[in-house]
Amino acid sequence: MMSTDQRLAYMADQIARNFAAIGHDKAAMATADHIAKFWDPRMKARIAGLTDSLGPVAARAIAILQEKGAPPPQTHATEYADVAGAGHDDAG
Amino acid sequence: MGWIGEIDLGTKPMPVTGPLVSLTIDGQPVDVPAGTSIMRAAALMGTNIPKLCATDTLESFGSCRICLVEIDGRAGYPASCTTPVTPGMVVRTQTDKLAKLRKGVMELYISDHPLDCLTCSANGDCELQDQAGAVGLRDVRYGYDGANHLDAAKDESNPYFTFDPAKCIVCSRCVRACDEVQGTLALTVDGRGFSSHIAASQDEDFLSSECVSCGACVQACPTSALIEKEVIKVGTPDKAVITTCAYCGVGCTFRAEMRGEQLVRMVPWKDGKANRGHSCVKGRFAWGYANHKERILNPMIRASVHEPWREVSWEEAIAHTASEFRRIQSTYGTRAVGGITSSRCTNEETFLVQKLIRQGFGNNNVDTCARVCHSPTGYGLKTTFGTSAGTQDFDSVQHSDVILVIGANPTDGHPVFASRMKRRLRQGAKLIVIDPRRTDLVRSPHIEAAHHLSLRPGTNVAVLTAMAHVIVTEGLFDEAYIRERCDWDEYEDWAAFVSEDHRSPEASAEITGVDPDELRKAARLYATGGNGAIYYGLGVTEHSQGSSTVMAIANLAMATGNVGREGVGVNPLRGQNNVQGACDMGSFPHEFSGYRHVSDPEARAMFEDAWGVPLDDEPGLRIPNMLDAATDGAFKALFIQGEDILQSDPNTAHVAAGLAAMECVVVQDLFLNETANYAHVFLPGSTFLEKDGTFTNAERRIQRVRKVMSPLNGFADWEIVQMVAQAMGLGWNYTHPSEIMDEIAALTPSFANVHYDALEEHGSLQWPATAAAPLGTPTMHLDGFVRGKGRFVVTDYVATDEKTGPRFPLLLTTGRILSHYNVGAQTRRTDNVAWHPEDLLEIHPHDAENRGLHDGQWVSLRSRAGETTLRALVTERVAPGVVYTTFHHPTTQANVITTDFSDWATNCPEYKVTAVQVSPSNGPSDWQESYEAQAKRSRRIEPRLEPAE
Amino acid sequence: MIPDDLDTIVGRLAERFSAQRGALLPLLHAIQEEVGWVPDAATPLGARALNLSRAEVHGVVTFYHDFRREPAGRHVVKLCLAEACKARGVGAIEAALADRLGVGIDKTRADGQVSFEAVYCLGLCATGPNALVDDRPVSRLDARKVDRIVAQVSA
Amino acid sequence: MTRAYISCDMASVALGADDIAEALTAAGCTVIRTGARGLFAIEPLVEIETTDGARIAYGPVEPEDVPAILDDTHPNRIGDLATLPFFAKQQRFTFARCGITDPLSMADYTAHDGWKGLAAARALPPQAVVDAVKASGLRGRGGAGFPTGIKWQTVLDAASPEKFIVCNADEGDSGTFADRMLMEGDPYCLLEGMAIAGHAVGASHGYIYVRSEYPFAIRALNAAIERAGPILAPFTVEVRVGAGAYVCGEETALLESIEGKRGQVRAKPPLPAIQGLFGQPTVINNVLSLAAIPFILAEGPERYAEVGFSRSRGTMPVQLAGNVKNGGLFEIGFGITLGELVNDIGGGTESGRPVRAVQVGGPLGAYFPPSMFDLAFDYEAFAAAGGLIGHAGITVFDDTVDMAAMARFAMEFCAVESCGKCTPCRIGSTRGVETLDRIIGDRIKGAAQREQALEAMPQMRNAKVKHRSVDEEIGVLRDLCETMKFGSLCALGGFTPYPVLSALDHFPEDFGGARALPQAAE
Repeated sequence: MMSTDQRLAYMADQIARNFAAIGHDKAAMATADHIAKFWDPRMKARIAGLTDSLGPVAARAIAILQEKGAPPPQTHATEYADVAGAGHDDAG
Repeated sequence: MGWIGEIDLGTKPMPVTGPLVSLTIDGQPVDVPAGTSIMRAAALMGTNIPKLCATDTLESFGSCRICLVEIDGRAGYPASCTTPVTPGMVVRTQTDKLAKLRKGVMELYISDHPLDCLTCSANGDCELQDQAGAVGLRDVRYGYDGANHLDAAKDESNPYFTFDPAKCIVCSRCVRACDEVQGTLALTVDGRGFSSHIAASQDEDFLSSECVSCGACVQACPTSALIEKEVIKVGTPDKAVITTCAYCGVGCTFRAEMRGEQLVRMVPWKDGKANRGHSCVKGRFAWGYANHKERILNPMIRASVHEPWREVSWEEAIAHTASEFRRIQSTYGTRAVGGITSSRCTNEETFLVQKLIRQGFGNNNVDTCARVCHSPTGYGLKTTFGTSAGTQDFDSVQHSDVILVIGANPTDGHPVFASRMKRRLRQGAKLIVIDPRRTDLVRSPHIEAAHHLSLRPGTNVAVLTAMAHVIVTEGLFDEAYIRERCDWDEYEDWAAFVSEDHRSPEASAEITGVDPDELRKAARLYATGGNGAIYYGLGVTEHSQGSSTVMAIANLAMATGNVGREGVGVNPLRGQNNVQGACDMGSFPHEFSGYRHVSDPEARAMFEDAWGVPLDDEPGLRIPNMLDAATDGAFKALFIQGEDILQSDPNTAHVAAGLAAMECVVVQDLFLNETANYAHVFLPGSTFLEKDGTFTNAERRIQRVRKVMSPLNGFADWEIVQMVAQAMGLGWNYTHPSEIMDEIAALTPSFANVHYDALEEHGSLQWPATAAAPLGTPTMHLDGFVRGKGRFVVTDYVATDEKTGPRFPLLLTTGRILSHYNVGAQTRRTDNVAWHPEDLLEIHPHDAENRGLHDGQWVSLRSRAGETTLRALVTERVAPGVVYTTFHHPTTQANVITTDFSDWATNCPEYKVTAVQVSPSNGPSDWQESYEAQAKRSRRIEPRLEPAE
Repeated sequence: MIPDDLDTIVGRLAERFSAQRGALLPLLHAIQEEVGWVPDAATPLGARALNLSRAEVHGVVTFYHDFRREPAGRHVVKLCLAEACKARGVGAIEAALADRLGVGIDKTRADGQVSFEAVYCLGLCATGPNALVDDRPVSRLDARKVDRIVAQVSA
Repeated sequence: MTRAYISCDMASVALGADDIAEALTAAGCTVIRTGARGLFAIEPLVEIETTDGARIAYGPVEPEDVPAILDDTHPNRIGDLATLPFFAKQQRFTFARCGITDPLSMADYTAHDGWKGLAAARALPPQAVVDAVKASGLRGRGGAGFPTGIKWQTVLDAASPEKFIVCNADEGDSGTFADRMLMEGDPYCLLEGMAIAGHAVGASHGYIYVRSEYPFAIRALNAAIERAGPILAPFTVEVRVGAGAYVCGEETALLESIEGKRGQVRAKPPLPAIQGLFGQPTVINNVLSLAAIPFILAEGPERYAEVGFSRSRGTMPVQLAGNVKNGGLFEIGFGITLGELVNDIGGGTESGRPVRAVQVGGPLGAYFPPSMFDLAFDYEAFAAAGGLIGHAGITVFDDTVDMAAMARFAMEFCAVESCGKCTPCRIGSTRGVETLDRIIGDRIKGAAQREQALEAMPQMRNAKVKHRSVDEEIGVLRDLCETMKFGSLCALGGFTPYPVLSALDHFPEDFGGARALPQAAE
């Protein structure tokens, strides 16, 4: 059973691994964008303290969040309908 | 028996309304589409020509011969059901000669039919009875002691309907329904001539035959030969309410036929746009759970999960719930509480639960069970198409030329849609199946997959990328389509990516275990075979690369121009009746209803104005994260409506630990489910038969659920949530679900035109239903992707970390069976257990042999996460090295085996890949025993002592 | 009576007709040819081989009178009872054979020695009464030929 | 080496032809097996070839007569068969080769104008071939009498990538054996006809649906298909064997049977010519219709059309059967009278007793008394007389026949062979047998007072309690016949009333009751 820290680190690395195909820098930005849009504040705070146990892309992503905050949407997934936008959805 | 109060026009409508033909029937002019039968033309002008073998859901057959008519200039007496109209035809439906012939035929029928109309279960609802009256039969001159079938034995093996051959007139409507509507062909006529009689399979009883108990034959039967047991018990129903089934994502519409408030039978509605008059065993018959004795009808609370439940009044339970949440928030902080919405409750109820959490609790800790099924669909399709709902409606399959089914077993999971798919396949469409198991679609009567790619579980992305490799490198992509509708630069990156040598079918064969030549043929067929439609299910989403697989699917569809018209598309077969609706209503922690992110100031402002409270702008916790936070002591209270995460979510031990660490778990459900073992408050819920509301099915169709009987527990679920909200000081005062839908429409753009009066008028609406598309959107992305260009996304195969090895050499994948639904809470409390009383472990003969296992033996199933025992079923349906089971029965604790691994983007659990070992067992595992003991202890109830006020 | 390798037999025979469309009747004929009759156990095997439902195959087996669902007698006498043979006196021949063979029409004798079956027309309508005795045609049946048949089927 | 010709036809073998062939071989002759000549009174028949190629016929003969045959002293010497009136009066267009050639010898077939029709057809565009068939006036020889040319035109006009030619060889009518004789005696003729049809309508594959009761024909056809393969190409043919269902002689039940299903009759439309076998446009013709085609293309439609009577053009191979002296196959142009066929050519009954009735057109055909023997053999004439030609089988009965029993057998046959789909036939045939049992029962036992227990119960106050007289039972039978005739889905139930009503009308005395007035069986 993974502890919460291990799970958060594993989640961040897993996201990074799946973005890896688009190149290191883009992958880091996409990972940062993903975490910003989908993680609860406490999880985001907690992962900040675990960068040394992360892979390069994930660690770079957390650094981006620390320094510049959430990046602009990197994929459709994190682009959201504006208040009156109809027809778009992110049905789970 | 057929439909009460519904007209039967006798023959099917013409598929495409061609030019109108005008003719004269009984002196009256009538105009009908070319090809329409005389019978239907007459029925449309109110003349009901006598008929028995004809019904408007089946092809005309021409066997009973009482629908004969006279036509000027034509010899003889043609049957009106099998004679199409021709211009200028002059028809007479009633002459002395016709009357005599009809009476002659009826005299023959009744010479071999019991004369017990008044005690017959179809009395008053029997077409033979009606027609005998219509033709004026007064005497059977053959007498009654000639050869007959009156002593034929009744077959009562099926729990839901009886087959009484003595009442059968051999019109074959049942045989034809099992062939044309359901596609199982389990019925035939046995023998010929006078001895012809209807038989299931090899003249055996229905239950042991090939019959899947869908009820189409019972519905088609004109007499009481095939009739629901409930009708035999209660009598014929006298009124009907149109409602929507609460089981799978197909969203079949039914006529709930009743006497007073007593439900007599559920009959599929001919005008239902998702099911077109068809049903499966669950929706049609398995509704008995609604008044099952195990239903909890009184609220209960307890201080600790180790104490028995204490029945209390509603006021006390509600007040206790509200105060507990307030107490815990003040002690542990606003974000220490949360809730889970149900994908089985109505849109209105789901909306209220997330409103209770956001407005009442002030945080975004809300999630739904879509998390564990189609959340990757949302992420994947949104990333590629810009929107993440299925692109087609179910009717679209009628226009498909190539159907690709990946990671889905529709004949079990979505049986009514599977029947419609089979009908198209039998018309000549080609089928490709990508699945580790030999599902029924791979080969079953009249159905055979052109290609079955039997891949190793967990290698979907590798297979789909290899197919992309073939399509790109062999120049089979639709360049014009891509340039017009997609982002060409992204396509070129993607094309280069998939074209690399090590992503060819040959190179990836070693990972996927799929024959490269077979894969190439499948790819070529999909790309060049005409309208290509992809249907997929949890076999795609419940992987560590679930989202990547969905994107890989979308890439294939875009590369071959298969999005944006009828007959094509990417279609998630959503598991539950309202999982689409639950997501639309904002059940995810990071967005409001209509998919606006909580961090979006404008969207948030709209909700804040409507609800009069500041709202949290940060995403909340997902279910696995709630459980982690609970074990860390930071998450203390959970409100769960209509969900059983202890049984349905992976890694049961982890879920149990999380729940045990909470101080107040509130469960709102019909029965004491497994999660209730760790609950402190139980609020009895209501079934779909006991409330008004709407469900949204897998094709985005919003359909009405209508109240059939008053709730046994006293309140509809939305009323209970309202009471909790009011107890927490939120000023809710909804009097009817339509008001909740009005609020949803006001706050959710894609639901702008969705109101109950619109639903009443159109029967159903497929969102987006906006000013631009007031009647809804059957097919999406018609003239281009809704949000700009389709995006190709590079999806690289990343092997799952769930590795097989010497300790765990086999791969377990899980799924569902026709007779049961999700965790079986409802279906286990119906007669459906007759088909599947226990979960079984399917194992290949080789794997069984070298473990000394034989069919039916108790085996131990172990993974890194835990161990359980169940019985083995030795079958070649699974490939060597792969084992399979279902999770319908809590005793098997199947999810104690599944691990923590999940989809990288949405945390959808990796149910489909678990490394396991199977060995002979010597009885239930320790976990099972300790679990049973705890569950038994926790289900004790102390009834209320004070007199009922 | 049912060969224990029935599944391999049906598999082999089905393979022979796999290229033919509507191969069920040829397959059932081939099974009856080799096994002597069409055991109920052959129905699921045939259904799986031709990808039909068991009900469909059962419906066909029970429709056609040629397909036997029980083993035939060691000898089979098929006597034509159609109009042309009736005009040439088959009634008397039927009575004689039934009496001498000790079995009624459309039945198999209890000891399994002979099956006595009606057939409607063998196409020998100018030389009746006619019969097929173990698939060999015999015409202008008379008392003498009845004796010969009874002797032949008693062996 | 003396060359001896003896038939291998199933009827000849049943009469001992094989033993004679063996004896001839033992006696040093070269024996050539041929089809049957078609006159069974003189079988077993042997023809010895003389030095100048003529053939001297001897029949009937026994194996032990071989020496007498070889030294030309046999008492049953006939000499040149052509001189026999039975053969001299015939116009053998379709059966010209049958009995003369070795059925499987390609050389024999070619030597007797074989493949001329196919070559002629293949030299013409499809429409021209169809026009020739139309011009010949050929009508369906199976019994329906539908103009073959028009049927082919419909299939030619139907656009489809795949079309079929189906030969209906389910000859199940009692009293008919022409199909069998042709398939066994001259199989290439049928195959040639089918290949021409394939060329004419654009079909590349053909099926011959042969009833399982014809084992000899099945063997002959399969052997012929194998040998004629190259010359038939690109047209291919396969034999499909029936399985004991008379109803599969009905064209749509036949298609269902080839498709591997229960032989249940389909409702029409769609017509098989538009949507037939496996849903594709299909030509379905009887053996004799297809076998007539080679002659029409080889000799020209006019030669065929000039023979015949009013709208029935060409020849019809009539089959004389039952209690008839000269039973066999007599191919003659339409128009000959029933009496000429039965008495002059058939020679009356074999029993020597007077002819009392003849059934024309198999078990679904009407019975005719001698008083109607002036009827011309023509589709329309027979229809007008309340009967039908069918497959041109004539079954002769002498005065020992019990027409009520024959009427009962007509219902019994329908009950045994009914496909069970439509109510008038499925239930009607069984009720017909029961009603006739009561009529025959009353006739023999006298009008016993028969009270049915159920009908006598007070609850059944609407049911007639008192026993019905024979005339009333006959009234019920006539009503049933009307229901079956106009209500049934196909000719099995639809035509069963022909024998029943004709027996009732022409032979009322056999049914007891007051002499029923002959009603036109409309």
